[in-house]
Amino acid sequence: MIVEVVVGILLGLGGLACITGAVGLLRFPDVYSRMHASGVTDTLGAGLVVLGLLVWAALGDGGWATALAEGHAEAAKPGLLQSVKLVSILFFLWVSGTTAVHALAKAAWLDGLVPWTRDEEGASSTR
Amino acid sequence: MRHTLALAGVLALTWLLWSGHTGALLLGLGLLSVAATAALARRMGLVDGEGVPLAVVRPGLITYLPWLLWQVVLSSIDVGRRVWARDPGLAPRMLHVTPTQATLTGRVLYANSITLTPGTISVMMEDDDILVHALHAEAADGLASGDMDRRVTALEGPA
Amino acid sequence: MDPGRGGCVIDALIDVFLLGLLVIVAVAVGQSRNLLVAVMLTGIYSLLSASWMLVLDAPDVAYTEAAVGAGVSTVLMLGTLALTTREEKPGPALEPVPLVVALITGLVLLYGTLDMPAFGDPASPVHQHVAPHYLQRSGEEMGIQNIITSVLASYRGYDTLGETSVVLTAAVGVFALLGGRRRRGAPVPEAEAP
Amino acid sequence: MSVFAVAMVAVMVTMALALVRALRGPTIFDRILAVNSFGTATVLFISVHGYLAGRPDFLDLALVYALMNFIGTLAVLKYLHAPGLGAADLAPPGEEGP
Repeated sequence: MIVEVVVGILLGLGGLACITGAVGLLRFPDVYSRMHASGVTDTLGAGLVVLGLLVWAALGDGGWATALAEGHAEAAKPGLLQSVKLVSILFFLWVSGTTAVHALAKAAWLDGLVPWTRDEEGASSTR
Repeated sequence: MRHTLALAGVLALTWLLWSGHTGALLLGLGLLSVAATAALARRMGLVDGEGVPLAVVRPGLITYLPWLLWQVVLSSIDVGRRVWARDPGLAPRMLHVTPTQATLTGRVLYANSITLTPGTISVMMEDDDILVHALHAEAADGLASGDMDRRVTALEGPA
Repeated sequence: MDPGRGGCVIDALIDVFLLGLLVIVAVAVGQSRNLLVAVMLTGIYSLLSASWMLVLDAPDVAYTEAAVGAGVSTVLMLGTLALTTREEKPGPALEPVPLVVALITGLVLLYGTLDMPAFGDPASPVHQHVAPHYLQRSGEEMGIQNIITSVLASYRGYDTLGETSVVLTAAVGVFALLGGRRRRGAPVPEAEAP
Repeated sequence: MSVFAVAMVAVMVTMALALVRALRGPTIFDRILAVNSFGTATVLFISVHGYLAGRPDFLDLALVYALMNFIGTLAVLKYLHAPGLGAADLAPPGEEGP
């Protein structure tokens, strides 16, 4: 029961962070600032959701930690493999997300896209 | 050779952990694919300090990564608050930071850490100059204080 | 055992969501005159259809969609754009005959689905013929744990060999047509902006 | 599992919002960013759906997507800055330098 509450909190907060990033993607004024918003989805959102799933894989119904504590090494294997994959997913999301956003910012900059700044608010056409 | 062996080791570990198979036939096939991949990567000239960044793996990461993670959480919350605020208070600006790391690996680690934390994105990286887009003044000030730079430098410092 | 089945609200929601977004993206791809934008949207389409395949319990198709749709076909379409232009030439606004043909074909296909067995019906003909044999015996006959792999590479080996040679022939043909001309053209640009 | 349903809905909302940005643009970079965000959301969708449906064995698919999404993004960016995508690949090996 307590595991479900913890998983629920982690997944709920992660979902909130994901939506926050997406709302920022819509609200923020130009592509550079939107990258910061999508960073919230990519880092905090993905992190919390995967963390929630990790906790579930370890301690939920038939989780590997539960199985190991009861001495069922074989029953723990699928859960352990899932955990490894979840960690890999998060690792790749973070590493590749960072690199992709940097590549995107660099490409936009080299393309001559001028960042939106506060004083030219009236002149900004990107909205 | 050190890099090839490291690559093969990582590949083998990945194969084993992602498949979970232990039968003799499948293990043999896995070994074959690991060897073929490592050989091909070596032939393509991908196996060097850049393709297999062994230099990143340092004992200092144990303290640096949790700190970085915490910074990511803090700045994510900050950006998230601005997303929902009626007035986001955005004042985007570009600024130059001068990394103090000696090695290229260290500077890349620093630039990637900047990008990973929402609020700052490294846009261009020259030899000793990183162009950063900051979402607002506080993010820019936080970066200009050089805390992260010092930590990455300390990370690469003792060989 | 299988809490994902059985008419839960969330399942219906996922189905409606994925199919609705698929329609929206498909219309947007058709509407877009900028071909680069269309390529970006097909990327989203592929992500959505892979999720949809997964929801339908067809992970093997979803894998293929993930590897081909999101990876290779984006690159292929960009390669095509590199050979042509980014903007589509304006065509006639609305062609009535193709529209009618497409509508009729769609209706006939929809009518055809009425005769199909229900989704996931274990009594449907495909699950009665040779499938049980493969499912039960492929492990000991092949020693490969993935049944789809053993069906493709062994039970249906000649078929797969034929398919592979078709793809190889097509690739060789494309390279013969395009590769030579590219090489003789402008000198290969070095990667300028790193 | 209602716990996973909540995350599922959140991820779907994220996907829908990212799609809106992809449709609205206005610059091509906005669309690329939106597709990248959409991809991240899809990876989470697949991961959470595995647990929601009680079959978490399909995490491999999320793994494949986490990698493919990145390759797709880089391919588009490479095309934008060197529109002869693949020109270097078609060149005979000798011409490329070390």
